[in-house]
Amino acid sequence: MSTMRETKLTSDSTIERWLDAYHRMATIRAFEERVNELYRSAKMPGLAHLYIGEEAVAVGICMALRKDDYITSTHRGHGHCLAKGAAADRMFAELLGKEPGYCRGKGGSMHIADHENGNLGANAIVAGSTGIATGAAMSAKMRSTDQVAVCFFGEGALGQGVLYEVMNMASLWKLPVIYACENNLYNEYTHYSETTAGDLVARGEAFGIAAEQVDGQDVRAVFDAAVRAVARARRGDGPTFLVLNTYRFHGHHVGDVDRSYYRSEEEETEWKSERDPIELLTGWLREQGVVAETLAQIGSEAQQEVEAGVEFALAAAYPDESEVDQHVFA
Amino acid sequence: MSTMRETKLTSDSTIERWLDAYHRMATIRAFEERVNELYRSAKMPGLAHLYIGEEAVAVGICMALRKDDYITSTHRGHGHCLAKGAAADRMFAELLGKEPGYCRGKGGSMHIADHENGNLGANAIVAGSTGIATGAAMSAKMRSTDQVAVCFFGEGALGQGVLYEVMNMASLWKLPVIYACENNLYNEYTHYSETTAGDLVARGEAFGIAAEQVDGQDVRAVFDAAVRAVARARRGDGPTFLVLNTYRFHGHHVGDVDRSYYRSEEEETEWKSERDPIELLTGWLREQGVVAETLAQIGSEAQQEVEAGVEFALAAAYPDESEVDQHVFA
Amino acid sequence: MSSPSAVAAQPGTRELTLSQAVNEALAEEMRRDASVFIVGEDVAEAGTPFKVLSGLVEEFGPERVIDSPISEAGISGIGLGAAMTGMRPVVDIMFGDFMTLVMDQLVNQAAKIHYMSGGRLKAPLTIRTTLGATRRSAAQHSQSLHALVAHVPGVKVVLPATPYDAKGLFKAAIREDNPVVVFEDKMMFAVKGPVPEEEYVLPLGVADVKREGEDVTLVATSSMVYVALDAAEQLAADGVSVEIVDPRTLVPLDRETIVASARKTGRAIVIDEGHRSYGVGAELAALIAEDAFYDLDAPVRRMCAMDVPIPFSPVLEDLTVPTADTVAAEARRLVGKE
Amino acid sequence: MSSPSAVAAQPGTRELTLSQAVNEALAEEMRRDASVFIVGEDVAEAGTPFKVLSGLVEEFGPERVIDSPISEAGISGIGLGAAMTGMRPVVDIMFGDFMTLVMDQLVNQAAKIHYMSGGRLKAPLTIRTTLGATRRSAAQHSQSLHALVAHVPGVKVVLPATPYDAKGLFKAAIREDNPVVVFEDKMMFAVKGPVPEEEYVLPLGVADVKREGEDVTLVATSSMVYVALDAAEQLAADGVSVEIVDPRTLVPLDRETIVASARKTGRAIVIDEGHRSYGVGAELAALIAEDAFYDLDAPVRRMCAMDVPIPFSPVLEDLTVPTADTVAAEARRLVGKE
Ligand SMILES: Cc1ncc(C[n+]2csc(CCOP(=O)(O)OP(=O)(O)O)c2C)c(N)n1
Ligand SMILES: Cc1ncc(C[n+]2csc(CCOP(=O)(O)OP(=O)(O)O)c2C)c(N)n1
Ligand SMILES: [Mg+2]
Ligand SMILES: [Mg+2]
Repeated sequence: MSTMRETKLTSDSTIERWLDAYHRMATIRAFEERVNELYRSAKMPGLAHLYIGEEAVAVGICMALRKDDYITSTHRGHGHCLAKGAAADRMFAELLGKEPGYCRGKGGSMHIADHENGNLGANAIVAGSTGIATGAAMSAKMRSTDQVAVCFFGEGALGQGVLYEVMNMASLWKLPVIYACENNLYNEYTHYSETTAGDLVARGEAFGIAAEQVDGQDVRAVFDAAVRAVARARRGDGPTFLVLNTYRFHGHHVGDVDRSYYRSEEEETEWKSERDPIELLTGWLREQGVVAETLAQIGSEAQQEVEAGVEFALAAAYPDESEVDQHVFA
Repeated sequence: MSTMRETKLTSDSTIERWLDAYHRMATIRAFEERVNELYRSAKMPGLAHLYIGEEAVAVGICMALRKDDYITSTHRGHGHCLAKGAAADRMFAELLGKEPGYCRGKGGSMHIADHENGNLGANAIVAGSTGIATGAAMSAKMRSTDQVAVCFFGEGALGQGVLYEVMNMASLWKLPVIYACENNLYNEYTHYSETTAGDLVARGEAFGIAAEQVDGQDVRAVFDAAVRAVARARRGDGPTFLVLNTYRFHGHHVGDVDRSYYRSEEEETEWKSERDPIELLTGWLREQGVVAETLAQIGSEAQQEVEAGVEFALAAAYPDESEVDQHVFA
Repeated sequence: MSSPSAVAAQPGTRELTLSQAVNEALAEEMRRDASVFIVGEDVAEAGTPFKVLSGLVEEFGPERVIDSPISEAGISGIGLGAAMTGMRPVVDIMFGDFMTLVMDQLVNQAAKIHYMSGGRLKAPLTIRTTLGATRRSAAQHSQSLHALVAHVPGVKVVLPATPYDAKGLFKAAIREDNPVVVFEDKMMFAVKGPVPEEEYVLPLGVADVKREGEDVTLVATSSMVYVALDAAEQLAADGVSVEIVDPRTLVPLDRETIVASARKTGRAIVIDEGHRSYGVGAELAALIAEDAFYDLDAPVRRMCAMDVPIPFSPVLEDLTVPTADTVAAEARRLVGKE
Repeated sequence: MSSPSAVAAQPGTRELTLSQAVNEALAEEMRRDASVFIVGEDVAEAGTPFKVLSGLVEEFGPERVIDSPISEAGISGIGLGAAMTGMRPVVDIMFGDFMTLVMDQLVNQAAKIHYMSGGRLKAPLTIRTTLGATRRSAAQHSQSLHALVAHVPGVKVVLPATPYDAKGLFKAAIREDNPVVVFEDKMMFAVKGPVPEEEYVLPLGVADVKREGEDVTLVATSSMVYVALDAAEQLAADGVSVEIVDPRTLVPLDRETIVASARKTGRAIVIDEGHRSYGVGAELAALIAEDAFYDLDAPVRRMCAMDVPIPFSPVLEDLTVPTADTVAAEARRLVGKE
């Protein structure tokens, strides 16, 4: 069961494409709202980092990818996972530590991976998957496929040296990798301007990598930039570094509710009311003549899929105790 | 005993300054030639990485420093150590593993440190001392001294992520540190163009750090750039990133004698004959009217100091066996 | 986590949580010595995700409680350089799992600089970080990697179990002229215990007998002390008298106290939350087996985290670490009271 | 380094150096499987500083023998990503001391990906690196850090001692669907030994009895096997019969063979070039003390590198590691023949 419509990249109807984008974004939004509720009602173990507000980034980029392209993801990874084609039911099962989860419950929110759709895994080490994504791109090149790898990371990952090590090699070896830096302004509870010197785009350019800044709330702008980057990668012209300006509407994680000491309510309100990626797309679609009912219909489909997913997961079994020492080695 | 003349920064005679530079460079050259001989005659344990050809970099920079300023150094560190004021005799003793060595023989060529002159140590981990230098600068700032720290490293260190981590913080916190990237064209046996994407200077600029490229064979150009960088640091305006273009005349280490598989004899000859930093300075000094005898005299002084140092070290005692488990903890 | 009698407050004694004790240790040392400062991710206004450092930036300002980029290697290296030149930095590594990023700075630099310089350079650097599983934080936020650090000559390793120990040992760590890594179990921050008002410092290298007994010795580290104490209560009910030795510091290690207890009881279980193989448990077991050889009535047992990455699923995660029940069962087997 | 009788060639058998054996293993696997490639610093034309990989770039080209920047973390991460997507990379880490830079990629990523993904992703990644002191390379180029890796569940650890073992185990490592780290003692590259012309692969997890004997067991790893063999010759002259067990792989560990030997002789010394405390020696000693408890006539002894950074000065460096003389002396004490 896939909660996403089939990508309509070949469709000649542009509107269809953006309805698909709308559906994906609505699914992520609904999914994350449910995660928050599960956490608050103590039905979810551990923590989760919500992607709400950033949906256009994952969706815009993943719409430019094929199923056999790779992504790597972060602690804030549900959006990437869904956008790349994962099903809500098995995702919820994973988040609850249940056996039908994508990782048999062993990974959880921060390690969800979906091999079948090319998702090589969320990662709880900041910048921890930059090597994996770059290596997947190298592998694609060595195997002479034209697969592309997208490495999602938050702007906080710009603090980690390994990113520069692998960008250098990606540039030298012209690897088909896209570094997607999601700048949501905060490293946890610290504003990125306190942690990040100089210009973000220059961090890629310094390695001879094509780099650009994109409005991460505008799914169409993200998609366009991604299409350019994917084309560059498939052509064999090497990596791209994208800085996607965005905002997380919720806390750093589900438990981060008192946020006033690090960011103002005005700021939050402004982003939520002026820069909601779903609202922005809605506005554009309505301008194109899409009627409200169509969008409501898509929204409720998304909602239902998510609801069914939660029910599935709540009812699912935990892994057997014997699994505890399985899968240490292949 | 110091093998270096006192720095004449306050002297109003410019020529005196460059005679001092000449002396320092001649000392390093003589020192390194002796190291090579000691190795070839099996009198030196382990290996050594010779600085010959790169003397203008260490000397030009260290002439712009005070005794209480800090440096950190590399596996190719004898030149930095001498330029910062160390004595040849205790250096040779260290290279031979003898007790009067700067580190009681426990460090050796790759770990020589000279605390009294602010040399926080050579380092056998590529980029391994970038954190130390940056932290020394932070310490100077916190202690409200106006000390400066210079971090010497080879262009190979541009491959190590930790450099970018600390440059970011140096820039954010305006630390008085100078990153001195000695680009001698090779990471061991591999040309830097195969290992280093994009533009070297951009690696510093990407972090908002003032950066420039300097002819590392011209001690006067190096000194000028260093003076600017030191002034910036002391003023509280933060770090500088210098790319010093240079060349090592010998192998990667004393044992690297067959080099044709990675660099041509023509290239070596050209650098040695056209770009020898001591010859270049000699030419300029002669143009300024310094007579050959003066330079010969300085050269032979340097030679004698080095010779005396070798004799001292060869005659010195090894550390007592009981030292083996001393100094693990302070 | 229970707060067993052995570490409960005497009437009239002040009680603090372990988190408060660490906070107080830092505050006192920062007041006492202007060269002490803290650097780490979200240490200032946020006071770390566990809020252990709350309030310090208010007292000492952002110049001494410094929010850093997410650069574990970088801040450790910078801390080291500052330590070598007159400061006493405390580098905060948010999770012990991230010590992997610090290994080069710690192993190749900080641990060796004093020795390599023939005793001329010093590195009074303290790193504070965490260990411990069962928070449903999954494989990359649940490790107890103190064995990796303890193996490296030149670094001292502190594993406090009680608020009292945490405060006294932390102050000692900061005053040390050597690199010290303090591992705090993140499940233990809320544990309460008596902490005197008066200033005190505990020496590194002195084990603490957390409970005296005759039949079996439990050598337990960090939060495993509480597991051992709970097990001891169970065992007491069965007539088994348990002695609990908490090494408190792995480097230096108080071999004498550990061995003496094992020689006295003739039976020992070592309990540590690191992985079993090539872990801290192995060192403690080997030590006892070697030095108490002629007094042992049974082989030394090791109870540690399983040799598996820590799974997310709660039903699995809880199986990976020793519990009071599993320890008590093992002790019963050891004394023949199954 | 002597090449003792036990590992000398039979008449008519081909002899290779350990370096040649590793080279041949790689060449054979690269011929057999197009997904195998090598990446590392100076691995191509230079064939590494120790020349172990000489000739491979000529046969397989720079697309499969890839010179990298000096980026140990980066190449390990890239190797891992390639391994997860259909390739079988061999990542060359020039000195074992640089494993500190690889720890995050190895510990938090490679070791855990199979488990964290519930068995769905695999990481057939091989890392080759070095261990061993006494080359006058000082503290940052002389460490034997295999204990740090062996402690991490999810990584296999290979320590070959002979050319024969090196070739067979290296081929197995490359074929493994798991991360494997192969540590080669850099003093051993020139050691010669018999290596059959015919292809063979050795299983991981099977110890090898390098010499049979009755009075005392020496469990020795890597080049310590030669130290043990030399000590055994000395001891034979004194009438002490020595059995030498080489675990060959630390993970998986062939506990049965090791314990069986200790039970047979009743006395054991474990010899490993890593630091003594919290090291591989501790695991091996604890294992024997635990499982051979009732058959031991004396405590298990550990002989390892001292708990000091390796000093440069030759007079000091030579004191830090076990030698045939010190091992023989310890064995004599153990059997009461001092
Ligand atoms: C190496 C490492 N250091 C620290 C952390 C703790 N941590 C988790 S998320 C986070 C902030 C990440 O910020 P960013 O990369 O901008 O991603 P965002 O949360 O904003 O999506 C931190 C510091 C970690 N997981 N890994
Ligand atoms: C982290 C690390 N990786 C690899 C090495 C091995 N190594 C020693 S010197 C060197 C090349 C360094 O090149 P560069 O930085 O340009 O300095 P140069 O030798 O040219 O002065 C390498 C790879 C090392 N010492 N440290
Ligand atoms: Mg962010
Ligand atoms: Mg170079």
